Amino acid sequence: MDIGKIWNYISKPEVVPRLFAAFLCLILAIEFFVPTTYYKDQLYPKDIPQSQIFKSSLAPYDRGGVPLIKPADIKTQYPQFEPIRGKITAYLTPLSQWLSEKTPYFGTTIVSTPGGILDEILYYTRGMDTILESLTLLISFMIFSWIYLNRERVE
Amino acid sequence: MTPEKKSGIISLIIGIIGFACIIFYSNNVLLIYLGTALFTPFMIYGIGMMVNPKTKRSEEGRIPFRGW
Amino acid sequence: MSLNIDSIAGVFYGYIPFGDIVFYFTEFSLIGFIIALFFTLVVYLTKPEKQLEFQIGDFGDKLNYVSLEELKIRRLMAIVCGICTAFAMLTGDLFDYALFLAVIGIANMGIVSAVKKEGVLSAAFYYGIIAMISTLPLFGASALILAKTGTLSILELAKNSHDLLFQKIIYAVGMVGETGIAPFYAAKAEMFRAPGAPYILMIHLSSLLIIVRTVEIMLNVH
Amino acid sequence: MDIIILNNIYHVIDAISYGLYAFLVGGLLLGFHRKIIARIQGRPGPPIIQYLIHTFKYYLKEISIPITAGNPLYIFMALMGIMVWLTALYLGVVFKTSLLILIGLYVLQKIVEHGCGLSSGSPYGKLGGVRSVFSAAAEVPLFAAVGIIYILTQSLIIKDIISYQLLNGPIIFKLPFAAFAFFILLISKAPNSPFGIVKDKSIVSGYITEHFGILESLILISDAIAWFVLLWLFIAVFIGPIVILNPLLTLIGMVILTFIISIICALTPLLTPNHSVMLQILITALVIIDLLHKSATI
Repeated sequence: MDIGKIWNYISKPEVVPRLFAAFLCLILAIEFFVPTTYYKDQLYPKDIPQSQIFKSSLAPYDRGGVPLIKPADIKTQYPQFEPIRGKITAYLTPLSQWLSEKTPYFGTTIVSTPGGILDEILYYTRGMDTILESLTLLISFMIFSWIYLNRERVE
Repeated sequence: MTPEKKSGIISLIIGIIGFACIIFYSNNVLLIYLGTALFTPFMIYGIGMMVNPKTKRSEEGRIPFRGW
Repeated sequence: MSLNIDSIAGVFYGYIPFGDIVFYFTEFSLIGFIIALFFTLVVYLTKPEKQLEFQIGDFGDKLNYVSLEELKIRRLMAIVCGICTAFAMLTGDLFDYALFLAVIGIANMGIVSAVKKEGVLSAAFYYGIIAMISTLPLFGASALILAKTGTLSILELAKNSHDLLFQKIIYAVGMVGETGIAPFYAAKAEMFRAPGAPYILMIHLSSLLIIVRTVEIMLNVH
Repeated sequence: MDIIILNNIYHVIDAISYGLYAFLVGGLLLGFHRKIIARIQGRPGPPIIQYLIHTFKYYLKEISIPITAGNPLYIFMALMGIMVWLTALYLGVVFKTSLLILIGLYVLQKIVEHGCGLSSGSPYGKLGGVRSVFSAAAEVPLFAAVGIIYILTQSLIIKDIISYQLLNGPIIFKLPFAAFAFFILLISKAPNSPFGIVKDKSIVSGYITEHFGILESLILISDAIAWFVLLWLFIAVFIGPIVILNPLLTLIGMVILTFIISIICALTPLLTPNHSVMLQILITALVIIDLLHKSATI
């Protein structure tokens, strides 16, 4: 076995992703058997799956509360920085209000205001994440559109 | 003015402004040291460009003694 | 064990709250932040170099230019990458940091995607695959840490011990893939052969600063 | 008001003289390094002050910016080398702050190499820059070493590490792997080292091919300061207060370290890029296993 040959082989770009995937599999396979614990008092609690269904039309995302009057039930890491948290979490546009009265599955659609992309910004706790999530999409769209528009260009 | 001379003058100006700032408007020792680290190279480069010998090239952008 | 951020990253100066996500300033993160922003400025001001290339099996050299429209998109991506790197130095939240890494990874591919060279593009493709795979360990590890400790804030996690060694290993593996260090650098190093030094340099700067910052987080969270 | 300004001027002079001291010591040590290599190879070699003479000679040489260069990055990179190492000198040697910041600054040295190589547009410079990116593997053992040191001393502030060694003796005997990783780093930074693929003579001068005249002089200055800072760091972190608290002993320690490194550099061949990187990765793997072992036992 020639170690130089192995070294040269793993320095090729097309081999590197395979190598990384194998490495990742190894790590995750080891991690699978590592005992771990679950902390009950979670910071961002979720309801048990299917527990809200048919009780509320906003199904998985219903946090209660009345917009601008009664704050919703939201736990945060630093309550001192967020004096008005949960006040607008329950806000629905007139159209969504009408839709939510018609169907019990409104909360599962992406257009439902509490939930989907915008839930965290409305929970008023993790706004920075929401910006970055949309930025990721925006940048990939920009790259794609530039490449698409300039696909005919030659050097 | 050649671009080399211009870069020297610009870096000298940056260096002098930087040193003036850290001498007159600073009261933190760490900040003075870091400012010195930041602006000393500009000063070294600027002074070096001032004492740079006059070019031997016949024309700008041409290398001496080699034609072309 | 009494551990705190002061003994790792130097003097703690303060924080900016963005809701639950707190940006904090230490000596280390301030220096990283200033370097990243300063570099972004230099990259913005710099004109791309014209690269001389050997011709194999032929005489003479080929001069590579970066055309104006290519320059615009690449400069934009480099600036996005620089600003994200600068704020990734400050953020005090594991999930937010992972998101910053994802944005940096995509911006890195954007920087080279405009180059019409086969070798560079295929290297970028392989790097993209690695970056995509590595989002699994990155976000998965932050989810595991949240499940085990109930919080994502680095400041809270640094206060007392949680026995997070294996979660931290997965997080580090995700970082390794996203920045492409050591054995997985080959795909990324090929990308650096593209013309346009200042933008390419931004890829390198962001990944190096991110590695150091990840080491700081790994030491803080315990 | 005047007192503050006078105080500030005093601090500035203090800082500059520190930098000058580091440059002179580093330059002399690098000259010494060259001399020893020459003697081992059976040549008389240049005088020890040759490095400083070179620096001053290049400082007074004319430069012209190549038409292919991307400005202002081309000039800024040479300045940045000095900025990085002066900052490392002040934060490390003078203020004794966090080791992590110094590692971050060391990592910026890669940016300087890469930027110098790529911003000039020269094919040789580009090869040097790409090789510098390849050899980024040399930094990874450093991070693992930092982790090991932290597990042992519970602090990364250099002041705390020194006071820990005052109580418990030098770290080098407790953490031989971390010290070895750091030593490999010193070797890879030395001129003519087996890991010196960045300045391989087959690619002319590597990344400084197009940085001539005053720009090369700036890079030589930064290299001299870098050599001083890295040797100081090795002595401070691994050998400890016995040597570091006395400037004369520190100098003697630096000379001895330079001597050892020169002998290694003179007797080893230059590795090819792939092999150099892979050897460094093997060392990394060794140090990471040590790190995992240490953190699992605590």
